Amino acid sequence: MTLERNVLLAFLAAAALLPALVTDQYLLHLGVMALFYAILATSLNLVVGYVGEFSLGHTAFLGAGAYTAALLSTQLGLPMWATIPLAGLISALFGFGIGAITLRLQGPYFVIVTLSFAEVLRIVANNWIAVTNGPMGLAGIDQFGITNKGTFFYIVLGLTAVALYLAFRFVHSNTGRAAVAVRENRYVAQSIGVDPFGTAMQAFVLGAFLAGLAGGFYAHYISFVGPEVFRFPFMVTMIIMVLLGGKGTLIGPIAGAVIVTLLEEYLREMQELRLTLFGLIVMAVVLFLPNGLMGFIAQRREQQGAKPAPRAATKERTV
Amino acid sequence: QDTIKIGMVEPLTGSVAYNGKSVVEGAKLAVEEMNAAGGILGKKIELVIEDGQCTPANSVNAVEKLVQKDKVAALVGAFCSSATAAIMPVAQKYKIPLVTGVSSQASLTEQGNPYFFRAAETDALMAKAFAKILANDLKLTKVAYIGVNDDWGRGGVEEFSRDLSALGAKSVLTEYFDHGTTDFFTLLTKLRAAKPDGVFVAAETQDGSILVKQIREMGLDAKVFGVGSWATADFINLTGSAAEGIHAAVPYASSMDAPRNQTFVKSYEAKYRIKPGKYGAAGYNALNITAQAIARAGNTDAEAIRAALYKTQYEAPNGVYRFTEKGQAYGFDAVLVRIEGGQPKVIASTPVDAPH
Amino acid sequence: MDLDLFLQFLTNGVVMGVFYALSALGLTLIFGLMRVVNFAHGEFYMLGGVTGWFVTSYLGLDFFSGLALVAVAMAAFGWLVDRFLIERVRGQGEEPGILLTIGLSIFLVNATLLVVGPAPMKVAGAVAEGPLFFGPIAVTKLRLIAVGVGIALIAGAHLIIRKTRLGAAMRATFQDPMAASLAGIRTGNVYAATFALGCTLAALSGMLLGSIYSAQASVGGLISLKSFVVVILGGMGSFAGAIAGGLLLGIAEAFWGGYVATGMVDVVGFVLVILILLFRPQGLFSIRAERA
Amino acid sequence: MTLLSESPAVMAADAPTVLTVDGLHVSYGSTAALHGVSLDVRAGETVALIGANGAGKSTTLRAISGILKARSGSITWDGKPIANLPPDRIVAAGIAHCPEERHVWPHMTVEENIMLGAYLCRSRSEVQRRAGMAFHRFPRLRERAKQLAGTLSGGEQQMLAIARALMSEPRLLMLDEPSLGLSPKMADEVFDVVRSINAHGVTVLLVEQNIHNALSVASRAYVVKTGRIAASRPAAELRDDPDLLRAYLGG
Amino acid sequence: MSAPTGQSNGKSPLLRADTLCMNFGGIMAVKDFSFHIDAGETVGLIGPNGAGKTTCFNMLTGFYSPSNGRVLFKGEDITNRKPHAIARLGLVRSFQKTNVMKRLTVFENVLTGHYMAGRQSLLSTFFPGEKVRRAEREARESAAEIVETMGLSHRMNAPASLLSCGELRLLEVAVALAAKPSLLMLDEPAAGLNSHEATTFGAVLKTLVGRSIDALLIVEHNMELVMSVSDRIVVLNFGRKLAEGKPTDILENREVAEAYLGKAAA
Ligand SMILES: Nc1ncnc2c1ncn2[C@@H]1O[C@H](COP(=O)(O)OP(=O)(O)OP(=O)(O)O)[C@@H](O)[C@H]1O
Ligand SMILES: Nc1ncnc2c1ncn2[C@@H]1O[C@H](COP(=O)(O)OP(=O)(O)OP(=O)(O)O)[C@@H](O)[C@H]1O
Ligand SMILES: CC(C)C[C@H](N)C(=O)O
Ligand SMILES: [Mg+2]
Ligand SMILES: [Mg+2]
Repeated sequence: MTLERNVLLAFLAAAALLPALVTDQYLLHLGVMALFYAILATSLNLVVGYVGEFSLGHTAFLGAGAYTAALLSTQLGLPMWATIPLAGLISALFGFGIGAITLRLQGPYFVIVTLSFAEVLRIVANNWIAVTNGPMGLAGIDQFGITNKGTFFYIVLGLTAVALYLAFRFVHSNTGRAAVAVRENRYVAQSIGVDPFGTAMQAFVLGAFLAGLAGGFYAHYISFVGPEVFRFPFMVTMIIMVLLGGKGTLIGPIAGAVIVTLLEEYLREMQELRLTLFGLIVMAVVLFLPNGLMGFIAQRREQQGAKPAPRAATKERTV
Repeated sequence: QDTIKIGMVEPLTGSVAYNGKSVVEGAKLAVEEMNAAGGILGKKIELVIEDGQCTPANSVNAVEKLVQKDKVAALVGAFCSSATAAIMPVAQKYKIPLVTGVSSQASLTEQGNPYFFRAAETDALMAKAFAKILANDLKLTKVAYIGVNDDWGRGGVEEFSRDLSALGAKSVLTEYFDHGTTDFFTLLTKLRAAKPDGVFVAAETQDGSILVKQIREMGLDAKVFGVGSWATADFINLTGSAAEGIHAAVPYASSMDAPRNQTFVKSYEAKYRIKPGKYGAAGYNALNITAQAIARAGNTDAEAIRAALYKTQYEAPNGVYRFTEKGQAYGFDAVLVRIEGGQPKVIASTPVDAPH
Repeated sequence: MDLDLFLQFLTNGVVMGVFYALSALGLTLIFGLMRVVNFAHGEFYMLGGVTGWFVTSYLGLDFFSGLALVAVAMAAFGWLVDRFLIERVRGQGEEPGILLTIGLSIFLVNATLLVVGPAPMKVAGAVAEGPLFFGPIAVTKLRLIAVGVGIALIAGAHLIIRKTRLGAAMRATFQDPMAASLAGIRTGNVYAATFALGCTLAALSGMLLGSIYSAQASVGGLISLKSFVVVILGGMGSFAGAIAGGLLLGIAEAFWGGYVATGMVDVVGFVLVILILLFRPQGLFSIRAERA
Repeated sequence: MTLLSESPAVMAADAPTVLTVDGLHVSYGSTAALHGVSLDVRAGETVALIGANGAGKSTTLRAISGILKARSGSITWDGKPIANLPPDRIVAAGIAHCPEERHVWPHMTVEENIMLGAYLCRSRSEVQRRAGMAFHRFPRLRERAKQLAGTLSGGEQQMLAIARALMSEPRLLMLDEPSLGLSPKMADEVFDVVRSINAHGVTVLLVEQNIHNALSVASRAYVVKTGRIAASRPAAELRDDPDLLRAYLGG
Repeated sequence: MSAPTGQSNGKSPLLRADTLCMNFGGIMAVKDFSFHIDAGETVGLIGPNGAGKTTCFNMLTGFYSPSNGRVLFKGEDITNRKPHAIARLGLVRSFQKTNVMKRLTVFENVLTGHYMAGRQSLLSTFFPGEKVRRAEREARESAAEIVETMGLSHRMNAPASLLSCGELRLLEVAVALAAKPSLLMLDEPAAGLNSHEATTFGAVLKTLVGRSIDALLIVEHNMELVMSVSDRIVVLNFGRKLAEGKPTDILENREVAEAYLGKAAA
């Protein structure tokens, strides 16, 4: 726990130095994207790693946040310090509504229903032209004259810090432990007084809130929001980050986000082979690090005689 | 630096990769020809192509990389209007001229972005050019409109239905479908019930070929016309006999009979063993326009290139391109083709006027 | 008049329903029974279409010999994928499988793009094109044949699972592999056979439907999405359920598209999933055998 | 006592050895569970493995039936090495293993569970005959033939697991805590079944926590302690010497 | 102390179940079953396999809702309440099939068991004050203590997946104890323990009632254990109450012997 906290603090501190050390705007842009994805991955991890259910609909919250910020900015002219938190809050509301239905379900049903919500929202965004401008999207979202990537970098770094703080507090609280209990064994959790639904809801809404913040930032940074924010490719990227880094840890998703963002960019060198190789790398990672980077590190530590790491639990049946 | 770099962002993967690849082919041909003729400013042109997947975020990533890492002098792309809308502010921020050969959403040139140029038709321009010919030649009285549910499809349907209605052709049905839809029988059942004598379709090869085929499979014999890259061998092959007799309004067809076009088609066919279509020509033109502007500018300074772009007078296979001060191209020819015996036959040709 | 319209919508719905059930068939096995959340399902379907195009237009085979060849090739492919990839993450929970199949699907799409390019491809059909009328109802011969082949495949797969030793071995293996191997079942082969069968069924539907529409490297994503919806609608692990799910989806989309709006037909499946699971959290046709 | 001395288990004293385990090492991942277990079982015998929790009894059975790989050591059945053969080959060779924690197939009916127990038997009528026998032995299961196995009570599932293991009509039956979760009466009945199949010549290797019951059916017992065989004794000897037994099991 | 029949004398019992019925698609697993538990008591619930004991547990703790009948706990009607709501009232159970959090360590399992003591508002989750920190400290101390009581200290930091069957049963009881129940219900806690281990376990159980918990309800097939810990025994057969009384009386009951004990009693 303290080790985890120190690693996270060190990460934030190192990141804070980046704009001072690098002036290359392209690298800063990659830094911004990596942090943006780090928030998203952290938020998805709250659901996948701590509720223990696999959500394929997390783009619902990214999108809700992005559209909220875009609309507030283009329609009402609100400034960024207002639109981004509001984006988080509106997303949290969406999280509450969607969670109320989906969290009753488990396993594959949860997976597909969350996906369905994201798709429904995408289709609505694509067709409700009066509000969302449909497939034409919302362009020209205010950037308040920020032309230096460094400024955007500090904004997204601040958001990352907020996200990590909230996630850290949640995960290491009594409620966070309850969420783990639900994930590990629903029956035990219930019998010690944990309300599986309510606990999962807290993690789910927190995840939605963080994804909404990320979405709000995205709207201003890219300055364009269209229905594709709800689309599956974003989801795939998030999943790869969380699982590659290692779910159920706070460091894993951050590491995953940074690695995947950089990997995707540096594979540009490979031209046409880019995504083919990317697919192969993803497969190789699963085959050689089935529990992600953090799982691998924990395993190494175990072999070196440190505290034994939990092994992959085989599926349990309760009779 | 011993080359002049031009950056290109197109969808090379994902569901519009098919069209993106044609744009890239056209562009590569243009660069090859120019380099064979000695390049510009005494240097070779180097085309740096990145995959933007037609999504805003990926296209922005690609542009950041092209500008910061490759230090390109100018940008060409991105295919989909949404992706182009997202990279326009980036181009403006870095003060790099951006030329699109494809993105057709009308509002793009209305944003007052001084670095943006559109070397392509808009739906409004196409409609204005052909509505009259269509209404008169096909004797349309009741028209049904079907468009792919994106900015381009919606734009096409709106513009054509406005102009055709003004000419007295009643609009009896308007429907949109999502890109990637494969079965149109339900839509066509409604269409059959509406009894139109003409069906307007705004769809690209992939959706359009299936749609046109199914119009015939439903036993409908209404006249089919529309916009999209239909004047291509791929489209005609995929559509089969159902393609016979349909009309397409396109900014380019390989069967246009200008001599400049014949040389273009010849070299394109020699290189790719297929005749160029709308998107191949778009890539070719966009690249030539950009490179010629750099040549005229005399250096790679952005302001000089921008100024040179405004003075464009590019002799394309399909007419002459000029730009308005908003950066909208005009002056080039657009054609109406009819598919006959598996070949696109030009039946009308008209230069595209500048919008007011 | 209105009845004509209704009948045509119904026909469209049933045809589409069979097509949906057919294209989800492979996923019913791999996801519904085997519990591998297979994100590469759409890519297996796509490979069927693309290899179908290859064998009919390059090798010049007729449709049905082509279909047979594709079946054999894709069965081998599925077997290898299971043996060399899926096998390695078996029993480690569902996430490694999800990541693995995501990687596989990214690889397959882009490798296909490299090899055959992004253009749509035409798969030669079983019979000539052209409309066919039953009174006011229009279909095509090709569609009728596809429906026929589809029903045969569905029935065949159903029989294999319900009536054969292999089927019993499959169910035992997926419910408790340890107990299955103690009963003498070669679980490794059962997994691989199921995966191969699922892969083959996906590919066959890809070729069959590719001959009606077209084949293209990028169709996979959409197919996967719809197939997941179909499998979930019926209920995991219920074969008949998935068929019903397909029909339900096809018919609902046809009527929604027909009487409401075609623009948003894709929303129908997702709304159905949400509504049905709201009231029946285990899908339409599945039962629970779990107790506290 | 007279009854016991006439049982085949005792008569088997000079029968040939059918199963030999020698120097067996097994580990779960990086943690070793068995450190060189050696034992042998003669044809027609009933042998019990007893020992404290976590001693490695179940692990031994799992290695014999092929569910776990042996890291080193040998397992010989009928004179042929079977260590590290896949489980299906071992079942085919005549060894059945009724595992700890029941492992019934929850979404299949009781009847399907039973039928599948005879998976390797190709003759339909033979499977029917064996199923009839199973239902005869466990009438409760006949009552519940169409119920999904996952909804059975704990004890009912235990009966089902045993009935299923018997369906392969093995020559060596390995039972892991067969009386777990059974009522005293039912446990007695299960042990009667064990005696009766043993009387028909089936060799039995038994892991059992209810020491009294275990020693009443077995002729010999091995005491397993932290992954090793600590002792091998005739069952009667242990039964009659509670202090000795406590010494073995206490820790 | 407690009357041998279903009637308690004077003050209301801790738990009372009235005419409970449970119907599974035509099979009456439990029928018109009434019983009660008083504070300070240990009650044994026994019966043949499939008699309905576990089903009973599930109805009392909200995992099943009874087809008929009602359950009163501390005078409150808890029929059809959610399992976690019932647990919060102080009624905590273990399961027949071992249920622990396999990937957590023994200590973490027991610490998690303290959930109810540390329930907190959303605000204090994100901005924990001194109170929360104190609760956390106390939970940690208490967890270590419980692990100690159950004799698992040598396994304190081992993941539960490494424990043997018997240790898992003990851990389950430890987790339940961590929830500080007033009525603890254990479903076959000694299954998988050998005779000696069961005896030790029985001794621990006896020390609990009156100290850590108010009352204990235990289902168990190990007769020695049940007889030694129970003050009173209820026998279920085919979903109905067959007998009820002091352990010695039950042992002598002919019907019970026939239905349940078999030769052991004969
Ligand atoms: N799946 C597993 N993963 C890791 N370790 C295990 C596993 N199963 C058992 N072990 C360990 O192996 C050792 C032997 O376990 P085994 O199950 O063979 O004991 P046992 O004698 O059968 O005990 P019990 O009487 O509790 O069933 C124990 O220390 C246990 O912790
Ligand atoms: N969901 C269900 N559907 C059908 N029958 C069920 C279901 N749950 C339990 N039963 C039946 O109800 C009866 C009572 O089961 P229960 O688990 O309560 O028995 P038990 O007394 O705990 O037995 P054991 O001592 O074997 O654990 C059993 O015969 C069981 O098969
Ligand atoms: C066909 C389309 C996807 C491209 C279109 N011309 C656009 O502007 O977006
Ligand atoms: Mg054991
Ligand atoms: Mg029970």
